[in-house]
Amino acid sequence: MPNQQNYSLSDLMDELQMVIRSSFDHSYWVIAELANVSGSARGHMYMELVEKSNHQIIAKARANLWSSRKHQIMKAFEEVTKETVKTGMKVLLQLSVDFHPVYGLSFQVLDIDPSFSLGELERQKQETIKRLQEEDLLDFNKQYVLPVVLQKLAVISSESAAGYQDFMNQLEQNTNSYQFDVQLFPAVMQGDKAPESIVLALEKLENKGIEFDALIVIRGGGSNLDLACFDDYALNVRLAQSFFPIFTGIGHERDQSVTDMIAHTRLKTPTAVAEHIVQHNYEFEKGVKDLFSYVLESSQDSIAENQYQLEKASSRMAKSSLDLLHSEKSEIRELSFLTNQSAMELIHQNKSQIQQIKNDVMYLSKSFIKEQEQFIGHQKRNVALVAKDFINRENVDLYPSKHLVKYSLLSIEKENNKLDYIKNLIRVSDPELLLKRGFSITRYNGKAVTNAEVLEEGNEIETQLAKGSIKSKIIK
Amino acid sequence: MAKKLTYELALNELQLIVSEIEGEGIGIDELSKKVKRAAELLKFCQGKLRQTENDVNEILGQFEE
Amino acid sequence: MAKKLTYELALNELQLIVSEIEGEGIGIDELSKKVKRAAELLKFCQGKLRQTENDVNEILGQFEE
Amino acid sequence: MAKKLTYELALNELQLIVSEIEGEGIGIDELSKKVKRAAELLKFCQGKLRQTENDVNEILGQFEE
Amino acid sequence: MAKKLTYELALNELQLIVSEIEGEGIGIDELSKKVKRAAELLKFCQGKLRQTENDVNEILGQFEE
Amino acid sequence: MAKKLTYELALNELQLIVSEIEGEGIGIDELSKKVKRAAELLKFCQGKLRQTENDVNEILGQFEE
Amino acid sequence: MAKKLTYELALNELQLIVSEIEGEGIGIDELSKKVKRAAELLKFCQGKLRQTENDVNEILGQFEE
Repeated sequence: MPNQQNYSLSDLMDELQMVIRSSFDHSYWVIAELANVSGSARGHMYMELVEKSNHQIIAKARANLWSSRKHQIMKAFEEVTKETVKTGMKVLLQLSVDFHPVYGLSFQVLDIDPSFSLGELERQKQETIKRLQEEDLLDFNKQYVLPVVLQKLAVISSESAAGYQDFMNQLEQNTNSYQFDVQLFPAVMQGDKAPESIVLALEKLENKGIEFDALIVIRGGGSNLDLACFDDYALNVRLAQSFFPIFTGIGHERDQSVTDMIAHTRLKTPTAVAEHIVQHNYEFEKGVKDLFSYVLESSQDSIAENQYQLEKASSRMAKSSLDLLHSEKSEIRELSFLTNQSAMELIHQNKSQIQQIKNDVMYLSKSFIKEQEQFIGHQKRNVALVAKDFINRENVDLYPSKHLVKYSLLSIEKENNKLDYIKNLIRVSDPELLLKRGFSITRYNGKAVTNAEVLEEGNEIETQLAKGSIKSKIIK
Repeated sequence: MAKKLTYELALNELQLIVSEIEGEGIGIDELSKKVKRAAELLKFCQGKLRQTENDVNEILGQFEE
Repeated sequence: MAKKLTYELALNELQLIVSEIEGEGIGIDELSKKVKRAAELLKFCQGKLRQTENDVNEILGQFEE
Repeated sequence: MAKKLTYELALNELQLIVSEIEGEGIGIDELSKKVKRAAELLKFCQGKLRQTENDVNEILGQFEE
Repeated sequence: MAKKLTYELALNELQLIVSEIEGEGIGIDELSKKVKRAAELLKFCQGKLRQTENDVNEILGQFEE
Repeated sequence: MAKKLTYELALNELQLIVSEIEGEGIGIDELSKKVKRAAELLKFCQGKLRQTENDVNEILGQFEE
Repeated sequence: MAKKLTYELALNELQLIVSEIEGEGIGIDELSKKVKRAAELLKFCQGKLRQTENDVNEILGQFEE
């Protein structure tokens, strides 16, 4: 690096100062977002300016508003916008550029255009309204039907605010001596801190578990500045979905805030809210009173009418029930009769069957017996028949007696013949018979002579004749 | 005569007599006696037969009825 | 006679007598006796038959009524 | 007789008797006995029949009412 | 008889008895028994019928009123 | 019976019993049982009807006063 | 019943019951139940009416003084 020319820092810085002062020798209107705003003890205001694109910081610079100008600029700004300059705002600033060898580059705020910020606020508000509308939250709270009597009230307000005192006084001093149960949930009601504070109060009251008739959001008595917080999207999203109908008495002078828009009922001031609530309750009481006599009358009418209806219904029911019962009774009677009849018929049939069987047994037994009797008779005749046969046969067998006779007679005959033969033989042999026929027997010495030679002459012989005998002597 | 005369005995005696007579071995005197005996025996036998016949007839009669 | 006479015995004896007579093996004396016995037997048998017949009639007659 | 007489047995015996008489296997002496037995059996059977008939009449007559 | 007699059983037995008597497959000895049994069964059945009739009259009589 | 008896069920059963008895498909033994059951069912139905009638009358009575 | 009974509901149910009974589409078992339910409903309605009447009278009385 020996060939290089060396500078002192101050030389360089002086040169830069010169270049910048000569190049940026007038003021510029710049749009930037206030990333941080802080003040000094001497009344200066320090701002950090940024430009973002897609949430990325693409440019960043510091700017100073000297106390000499601050008062005038701020006064004009607040008059127009009713807002103070604060972190997060988009502003149109008139800047001059300066460079200081020690402090570096800086911008001096020469002026702030309030109308740009006003437009920007309005734009943001419109955007919030649009978003709420898109999310159907704009009229969401209006859907609550108010209780006929509002008694339990939750109030979100700054405790010390005059508006709160007005509200309470108005309520307590109502001529109808209505009683109210008011619970205060304190919150910061203006500026940057307000949305968060109000949401915290809201959560607290919602977590109490009390059924409030309405939620009253009021402010008043303080500064009229910094009310853009009621246009805050996050706050209104939360408020819109509150558990209870919201009454507002924020007291905006310009025009209504987004919170007024999402509220169930909006009124200008806390006093007006109180009056409205008292009036609401009074209207109910009046309506009730008016209705009361009518209600009594029509109640009596209605009771009579209902009594009549009940009687009619009951008698109709009774009649049709009794009709139904009557028809069922006759059905039961009929069933009883049918059961009886069919059972009796069955019994009768069985009786005839039994009688028939009895007759069968009787008839069959008798015919069986008769058959057997005939059979026995037959057997008897059989016995008689065969016995007689037998006897007859035996009788026949006795006929050998005929043979006996026959052979006996034959035998006798034969004997007879034999005897006859003998008889004849004997008869022819009988000497007497020969004598009778002329034969004679010659005896000598008493002996029959059959041979003449035995006789000699002289022998005396006797001759026997059939009758008598003769004696003779042999001569020769 | 101890032994009672039967048809058998009578008939035997008769047949003996008949054969004696037929044998011509007997004389006339004996013949006479024999003939007389034979007549007796014949009468006995015939009587016996008649009686037996009557018996038979009697029996027969019993069955005829 | 120890054995009591039955129809059977009587009939048998009767048939024996018949065959004896038929066989001509008996004489007149016996014939007489046999015939007398036969008459007896016949009478017995007939009596028996008649009695039995009566019995049958009597017995079986009871059921005619 | 150990076995009690029944109609069945009686009837069987009766038929046996008839066939015995028919079969000529018996004599007159037995015939008499058989006929007497037959009479008994017949009487028994008839009695039995009459009794059964009475029973039937008596027993079944009860149901006429 | 282990099984309790029912009308059904009695009727069946009765019909069996009738067909047995008809079929002549039984003798007089059995007939007597069968008839006695039939009488018993008939009595039983009639009793049962009478009883059932009474039951029906009694039970269903309640509903006449 | 696990299922509680209702008028409907009782009526159905009754009608079934009547048609069974009419159909002659049942014997005397069953008839007795069926008739007893029918009596029970009839009593049940009548009771139910009477009770319902009383209920109706009572309701009606509330308005008569 | 999760839903609390009101006069309105009771009356509607009652009229439904009446038309159901009139329509004769229900049996005795249901009739019994329906009649009982109707009695309940009637009692409820009458009670409600009487109470309301009393209330009205009482209230009226307060203003009569």
